[in-house]
Amino acid sequence: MSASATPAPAATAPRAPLTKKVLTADHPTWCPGCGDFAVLAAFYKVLEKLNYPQEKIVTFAGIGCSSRFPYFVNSHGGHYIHGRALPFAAGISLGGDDLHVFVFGGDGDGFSIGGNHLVHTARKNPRLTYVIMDNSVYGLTKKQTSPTSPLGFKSKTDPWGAFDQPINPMRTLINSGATFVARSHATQVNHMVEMMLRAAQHDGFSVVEILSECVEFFEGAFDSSVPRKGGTFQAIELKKNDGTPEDAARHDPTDELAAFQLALEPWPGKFGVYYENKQRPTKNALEQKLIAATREKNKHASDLELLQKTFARMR
Amino acid sequence: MSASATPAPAATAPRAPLTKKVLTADHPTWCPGCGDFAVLAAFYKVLEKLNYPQEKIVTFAGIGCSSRFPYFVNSHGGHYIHGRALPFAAGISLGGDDLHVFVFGGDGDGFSIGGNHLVHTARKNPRLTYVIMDNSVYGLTKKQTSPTSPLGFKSKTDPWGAFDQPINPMRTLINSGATFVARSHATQVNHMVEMMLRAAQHDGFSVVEILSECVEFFEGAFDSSVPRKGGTFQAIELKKNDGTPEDAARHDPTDELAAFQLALEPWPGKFGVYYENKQRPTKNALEQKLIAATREKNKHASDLELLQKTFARMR
Amino acid sequence: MVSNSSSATPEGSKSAAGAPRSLNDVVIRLAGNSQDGIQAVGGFLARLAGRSAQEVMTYMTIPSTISGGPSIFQVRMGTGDILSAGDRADVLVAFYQHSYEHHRASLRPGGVLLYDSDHVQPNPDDHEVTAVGVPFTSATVEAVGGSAKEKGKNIYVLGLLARMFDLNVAKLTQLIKERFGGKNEDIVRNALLAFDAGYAYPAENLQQCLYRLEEPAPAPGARPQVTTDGNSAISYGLIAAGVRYGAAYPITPWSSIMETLRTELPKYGGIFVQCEDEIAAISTALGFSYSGNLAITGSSGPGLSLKAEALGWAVMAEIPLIVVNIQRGGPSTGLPTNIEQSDLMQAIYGSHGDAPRVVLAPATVEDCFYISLEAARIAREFSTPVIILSDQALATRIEAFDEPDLPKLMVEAKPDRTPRDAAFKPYPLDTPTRHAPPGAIMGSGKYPIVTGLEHDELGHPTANPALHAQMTAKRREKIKAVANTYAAPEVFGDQEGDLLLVGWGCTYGPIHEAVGRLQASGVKVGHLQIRHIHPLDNGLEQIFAKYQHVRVVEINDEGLYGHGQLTTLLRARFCDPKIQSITKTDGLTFRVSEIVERVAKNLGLTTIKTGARSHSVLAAPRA
Amino acid sequence: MVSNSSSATPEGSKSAAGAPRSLNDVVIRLAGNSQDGIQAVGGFLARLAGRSAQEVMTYMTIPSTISGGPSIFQVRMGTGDILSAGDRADVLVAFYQHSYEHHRASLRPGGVLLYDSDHVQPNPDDHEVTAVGVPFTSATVEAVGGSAKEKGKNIYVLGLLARMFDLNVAKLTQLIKERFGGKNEDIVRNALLAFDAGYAYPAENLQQCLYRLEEPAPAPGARPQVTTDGNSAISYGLIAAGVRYGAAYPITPWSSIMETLRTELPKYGGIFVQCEDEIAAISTALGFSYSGNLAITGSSGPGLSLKAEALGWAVMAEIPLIVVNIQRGGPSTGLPTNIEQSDLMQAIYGSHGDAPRVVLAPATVEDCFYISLEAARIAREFSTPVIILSDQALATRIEAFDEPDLPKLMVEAKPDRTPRDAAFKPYPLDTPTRHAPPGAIMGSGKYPIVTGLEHDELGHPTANPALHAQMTAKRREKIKAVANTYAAPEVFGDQEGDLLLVGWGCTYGPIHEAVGRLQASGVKVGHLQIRHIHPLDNGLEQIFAKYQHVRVVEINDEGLYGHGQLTTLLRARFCDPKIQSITKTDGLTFRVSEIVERVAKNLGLTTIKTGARSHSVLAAPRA
Ligand SMILES: Cc1ncc(C[n+]2csc(CCOP(=O)(O)OP(=O)(O)O)c2C)c(N)n1
Ligand SMILES: Cc1ncc(C[n+]2csc(CCOP(=O)(O)OP(=O)(O)O)c2C)c(N)n1
Ligand code: SF4
Ligand code: SF4
Ligand SMILES: [Mg+2]
Ligand SMILES: [Mg+2]
Repeated sequence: MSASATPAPAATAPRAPLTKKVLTADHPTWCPGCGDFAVLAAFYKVLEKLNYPQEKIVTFAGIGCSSRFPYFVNSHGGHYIHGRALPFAAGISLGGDDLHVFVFGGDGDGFSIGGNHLVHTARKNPRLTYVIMDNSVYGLTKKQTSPTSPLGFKSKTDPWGAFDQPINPMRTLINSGATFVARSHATQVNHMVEMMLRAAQHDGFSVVEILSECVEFFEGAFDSSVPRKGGTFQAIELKKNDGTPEDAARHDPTDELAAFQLALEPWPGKFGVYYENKQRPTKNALEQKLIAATREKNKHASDLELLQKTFARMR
Repeated sequence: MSASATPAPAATAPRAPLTKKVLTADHPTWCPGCGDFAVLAAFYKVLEKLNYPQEKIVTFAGIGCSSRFPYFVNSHGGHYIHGRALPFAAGISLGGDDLHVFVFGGDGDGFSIGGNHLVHTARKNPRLTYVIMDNSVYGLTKKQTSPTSPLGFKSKTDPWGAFDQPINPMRTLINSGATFVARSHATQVNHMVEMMLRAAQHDGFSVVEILSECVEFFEGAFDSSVPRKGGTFQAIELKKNDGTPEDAARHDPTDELAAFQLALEPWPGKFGVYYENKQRPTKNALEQKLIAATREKNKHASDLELLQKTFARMR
Repeated sequence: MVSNSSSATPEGSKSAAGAPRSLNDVVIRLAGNSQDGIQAVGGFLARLAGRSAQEVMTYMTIPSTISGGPSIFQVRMGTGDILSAGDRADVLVAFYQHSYEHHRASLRPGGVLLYDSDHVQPNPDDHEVTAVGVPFTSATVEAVGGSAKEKGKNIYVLGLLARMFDLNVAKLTQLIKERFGGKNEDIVRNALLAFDAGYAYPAENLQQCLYRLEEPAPAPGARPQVTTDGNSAISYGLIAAGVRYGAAYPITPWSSIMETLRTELPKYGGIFVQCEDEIAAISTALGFSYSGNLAITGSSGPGLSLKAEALGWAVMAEIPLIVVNIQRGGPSTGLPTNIEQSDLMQAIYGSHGDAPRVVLAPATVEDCFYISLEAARIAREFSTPVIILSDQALATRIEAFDEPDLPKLMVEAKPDRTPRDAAFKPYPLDTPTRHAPPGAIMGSGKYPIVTGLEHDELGHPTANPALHAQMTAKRREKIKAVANTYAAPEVFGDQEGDLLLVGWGCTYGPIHEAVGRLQASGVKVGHLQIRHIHPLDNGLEQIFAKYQHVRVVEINDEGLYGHGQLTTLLRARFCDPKIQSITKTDGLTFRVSEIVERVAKNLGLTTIKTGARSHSVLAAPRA
Repeated sequence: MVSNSSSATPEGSKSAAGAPRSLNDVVIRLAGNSQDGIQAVGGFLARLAGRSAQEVMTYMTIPSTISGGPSIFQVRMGTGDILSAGDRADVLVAFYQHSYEHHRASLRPGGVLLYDSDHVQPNPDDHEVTAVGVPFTSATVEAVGGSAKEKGKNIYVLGLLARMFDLNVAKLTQLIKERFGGKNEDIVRNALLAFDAGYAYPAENLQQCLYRLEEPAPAPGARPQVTTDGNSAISYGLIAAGVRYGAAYPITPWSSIMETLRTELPKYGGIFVQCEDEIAAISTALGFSYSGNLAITGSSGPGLSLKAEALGWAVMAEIPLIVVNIQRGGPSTGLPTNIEQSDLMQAIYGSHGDAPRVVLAPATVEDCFYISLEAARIAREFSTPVIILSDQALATRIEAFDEPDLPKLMVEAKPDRTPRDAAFKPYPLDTPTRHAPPGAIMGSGKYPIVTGLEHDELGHPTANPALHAQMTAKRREKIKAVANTYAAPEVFGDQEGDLLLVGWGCTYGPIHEAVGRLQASGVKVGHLQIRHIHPLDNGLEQIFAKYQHVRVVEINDEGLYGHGQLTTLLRARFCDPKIQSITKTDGLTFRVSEIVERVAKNLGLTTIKTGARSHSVLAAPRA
């Protein structure tokens, strides 16, 4: 009875490829200049490339400026409560094994109120992609300190400058147990597209953190990684295993310790794939295996037969 | 008005040193043979050594077998709700800067429902000590899988063996940002005493994880680190910075990467101090500094003067 | 139905030794330590009763220390409706001195005290009961062979009881074999040795205490009886209702439902997820429901409190869901292993904002099964969360009931992914909301968003004043409409008269029996069980109008203004001051006599015999 | 008090140009975009009114998009009690065409439309109002010098309004200097340039629209007035009450309290912690309270739902706490920037189990201050959590009120660490619970444990039936006893008669004004404001008995059975069917005329002039 046993009805007409036009829904309510616009634009491109059946795409989110994302994508989707979109999305993924599930959210939604769900979703490894738009501030509620706000950041809740130690998002993500972890920047559209594409194609729980500036409440937060503002954008080069001497210096994303070290690099750090683990089975696969085994053991009895047998044992 | 400005009234009689007898409260309701008895015995010893004024000791806990701890210690204390004892304890510590605050709990309480509070308490670094009695199972609710249950563990919620990836407690604790992280074993009383003592003396948020067997629902879980059951107990040797060649092989607890590597060692791993950071200021200190600065700026005006000034501005 | 003819008989009369006396029902209390397997004995007796077309009801306490400790298991079995676990015991089986001392008072005058003479020294001056000493411990060791752990003495006691009540030995040994069949052969053999030894024990004065329980011939064509507890009835009810997905976090006494579902659902192609906490659990369950698979989550009080925010989202987003709350003693961590019915207001009003949702309460173990089917029907039909409010007493006690007609009842479980036509709206104002799960193609080309923000018909967020008013009204009217789908409520007992006793949840049984006793004393009394807490059944005011007094019997506090929780609701709705409460908060189920006494005091009746039981273990010996 | 003498005057009458007409109060609606600084203009007007011993009340909307957008700020100021923000505007200031189009209908016939002729083209056929076009934008640019960002036109408009209403220019320029004083000098200078230019603008037909607001001489010895919003009144009320510690998580419209306290408390030696979520926040706050420092946490609806479990713990463990809930539109995320009073039932019943706690609701901005003092008194005296239920309307609007007598009111904040004598028990059954914080030496040598498990008098966990019943009763009786400490409730208006209007929270103002209008139409009507929601004031039944009808005016849904939330409570308690509701759920505060109309319809009155206002901008010109 699992949803995967319920193929979507065949579309009657041959499908036209997905285009930005088809994928566009409401006009975004973000402030002009907000980094999230670029993330949305990149996501349209990702979907164009993936060209999934439109009805099998699901976009979900918590609460925050960034979490308004699903309203702007013409797919099945929803806007859940603050910080809890991941366990919700795990339910979607496990309930509909053939769906393509994307979750969007902010740094507050994901690392503050939602921090524990990240870890426990990661250790279950359901097949879904999570995009965190990190602006290092609470945007929607108008400028309070977030767990990624740097020390000294002046917000309405830290008028003299924040002094609680911020978290390190990459370190947190790698240690969550997520099987794909990447970092990107809202000013780098091609890079974002590449990262989100790889994440979507990963068989498991994949996370992309994207630095996305809040022009209203934390202007210039990420200038040090924006070349046209005098910063440097350093992309991670991945190992090609081509035996060349250059390759030794490249990053092996399957090496957890190396990923951890990369995460400890000083701000603004590097961008690209930090970690990737293709070995760990997804929860989707493990549950299907269990289902197959128990159904086999019960000789593929029908639901009615199974329940009748149980009641017979209670006589 | 902070509590630290309110010294405890001087005791009328000279104090007798703290003894196990004075510290003993209700008889523990644990099952005979439960590892938690040994943790309690070690904790009495720690308090005897510390010899704090009894009225300034606070023991708090969440919910679970291990969380019953405060009932068995004759100190101010309490039994809060499941998984939330850390933020409560942070409130006690910040509200009474001169108090000695200890929190006790289980692996479910701390790493499942309470996982996020660990991270956010750690990044604030309040002065308090947290002892996790890890039995790798839910004891009080009678044998469900916990986040530290190993793969394949057969519980009531995983009758065919657990298959969600467990967390690695040491890795989780080091990455939480706690400024003191150690690991011990309920069968090693002296080691436990040493670890808890160091933790209590640490100026900041200190955590000790103690493997403590649940004889009722996960018998033999930790045999591989119990010498009299054929296992090995490997204690961590800490660097002495004595320039000897042996010292090179010893562990430097201020080295985060080394601590991380130690945490990645295969089960049952090592016991001792994994990480220690004496540089990060406590939240207690940061808040007191802020108070001092603002009071200075306001010329130490009385509460009434301050509020009258504010109202005058609203005219 | 309580048989009115079997009126109270004088207590304590003794009959000649040796002749088994026939009786209608018996209450046996086993008192020992939780490690002694007294629950297993109780379980065997209950299953036997079920297989003998008898009624049965059990009651147990759970020790307060983690390592176990003193605990009881009480079984009431017999013919006629067995609706409460019995006020006082006819037979007390005492394993230890403390068992004897704590529970002697629960034994009625003329009852039988069966004690382990290896451990218990009864008061020699107590002549109110028949004391029968048997060395459970040493006799078991002797029979089975030196087991140091004293295992098996529970089965030995079962043998004794089988002899005493002339129980069906063939059926009992069959049950023993089924129970231990999976384990190694020694275990089955030892159990049978212990049983036989108990059965054969030549207790001198046991001869005075031989009885025979009526074993009715099964009605022709009657369905076989099944015996189980409330939590498993809910679990299998949900499976019958086509629920295949769920998520939860453990807590007593909810956990056994999640344990059963986690074990069973994979067989049915389903998934049950253990989450990191209750918030994640309801979120995952909502994700399942959103994906088109009506899902279940559940907990007990503290966990329900944590689900409040997400539950409000489900109301706003109109996503179906089943939420089970096995109530226990509150507030806070409270009394985790005791019964209380104090989460009713929270079930209705626990989330912020006007978030109306459906709340149902099963009356019996059997009803736990059927109410689960009803909950799933309502959740699907009205695209709404439905809360099942069960309680610790229903959850853990065992009852026998007719095996459900599964071929008729089974509901198919399949997400509805049929394409939606161009007119589809996720939140239409003038037709019921029908969730379109992902996988469903939208004819309009516009894909729907579900949301917890106030929204227009297409799911767009809006703060439009008129729309908020309309959508609020829509959500309210939808829940009101649920009441139109309920079967009409029926009153048991007198259809008009002096007093209507209103019950909900586990107070059903004792109220039902109290009706018989009150009627026997000349009171015209009816019993109305409210299974539909929110919305309430239609037409209650007409029923209330037929009685002079209405008393709602509930296990919760009288509150600031003197009314229990359901009483408060009924008073607010009907504004009828004759609606009053009979409440208590001692963590125990109502005893029949408590209700009768409270009614008598409450209404100023003086003629009622409150202590009477309609059946007696010491009925006249049968020829 | 609404002055009954100032009865309704005919509307729309025009007077000769040039002569300033005197008037009692005026409603000015500024409609623009949130970026235009219209809130600042409103703020200046409100502060001016406060400094002029006038009454004032504001009302604003918040744009629904993150980047800002259309928004209004409405000010009502004048003499006499200004208790609602005014039903319709006397003056509409329109910055854009959309402002004009959306808000023209809010302008009463005979009112004045002041519009930016650079952006707005009013309907030339509209002769119902006096349209005055002024080129706000270009005139400001001219006055200040080419600011591309059009900053300053709000201050220009303030100048226009100062001229039009003959406002006190000295006080206004002082306010402008205070406001911009901290910034660089250019800003102050530009603001004053803009102000002067507006004041001096020779608008042709502005001559027809010159008025003078009564500026009463301050009563001798009267306290000066202060002007602020509800959230800051709560913040400073708590500081006056000696609350020095708190913890919270941001959410609209609660956040400004935590922002104020985070900024202010360090000055007082206190600490306010921003936590990772609302559960951690209430936990940290409880930790503060446990340490002996009565603490505050707060949130809006969704956050309150998350606090339910911990709040139940506070009830069980008897730890004092103040919990502020700034209600907004619900359920779920709902309408974050709109008003609703739909969290009342949750405040009382939101936690599992019988967990009684105190709930208070402030009536006005001033009352936000005093109720915070009352909340702290109750929390300390009864060792209990107290919920303050405010709402979005009270939180964000500005009112002027007498400066509180701080030397009298200030409460000292110090943990009580005095040693406890040997008889101390943490949970005594026969005396009130007094929490002993850590640091306090126990004379008995036995240190107390606070706990959420049911416990005996010493805090040991117990499932003893009698103790649970006794402790439940203790917790209930304690909350009941709170009502004995309340000041007796007073009725405004007729002390008996046809109709009692009952209000709570922000419905206070409009109800109060509605009384005047209804009385003017011959209805004998009183107004009872319920500030004490749980427990309710004693003696309400005697008050209700004096009226034929009782109508509770509340901004929430009529519910499944036709009653708002407070109404449901009152009906349950008093079982009086004459208690009925006037509810609505459009996310807006009640207008006076809405109440009057609903009452008229509800009671079948036909003679009431629902549209009348007791003051009119177009009163007869003064000599
Ligand atoms: C339970 C709950 N708490 C608080 C809020 C208020 N809230 C909404 S969004 C948000 C944080 C926004 O920050 P972030 O997640 O970083 O998103 P951004 O707006 O910066 O994109 C908060 C605190 C809420 N909606 N629900
Ligand atoms: C909100 C809530 N959810 C669930 C529970 C039930 N519960 C009590 S303790 C516990 C877990 C116990 O495991 P752990 O923390 O590892 O402690 P242990 O008993 O093993 O020492 C659970 C799930 C609860 N009391 N409250
Ligand atoms: S407030 Fe910041 S994050 Fe939100 S839409 Fe505006 S710029 Fe973007
Ligand atoms: S159940 Fe396990 S953890 Fe709990 S007291 Fe018993 S042995 Fe210890
Ligand atoms: Mg953010
Ligand atoms: Mg554990």
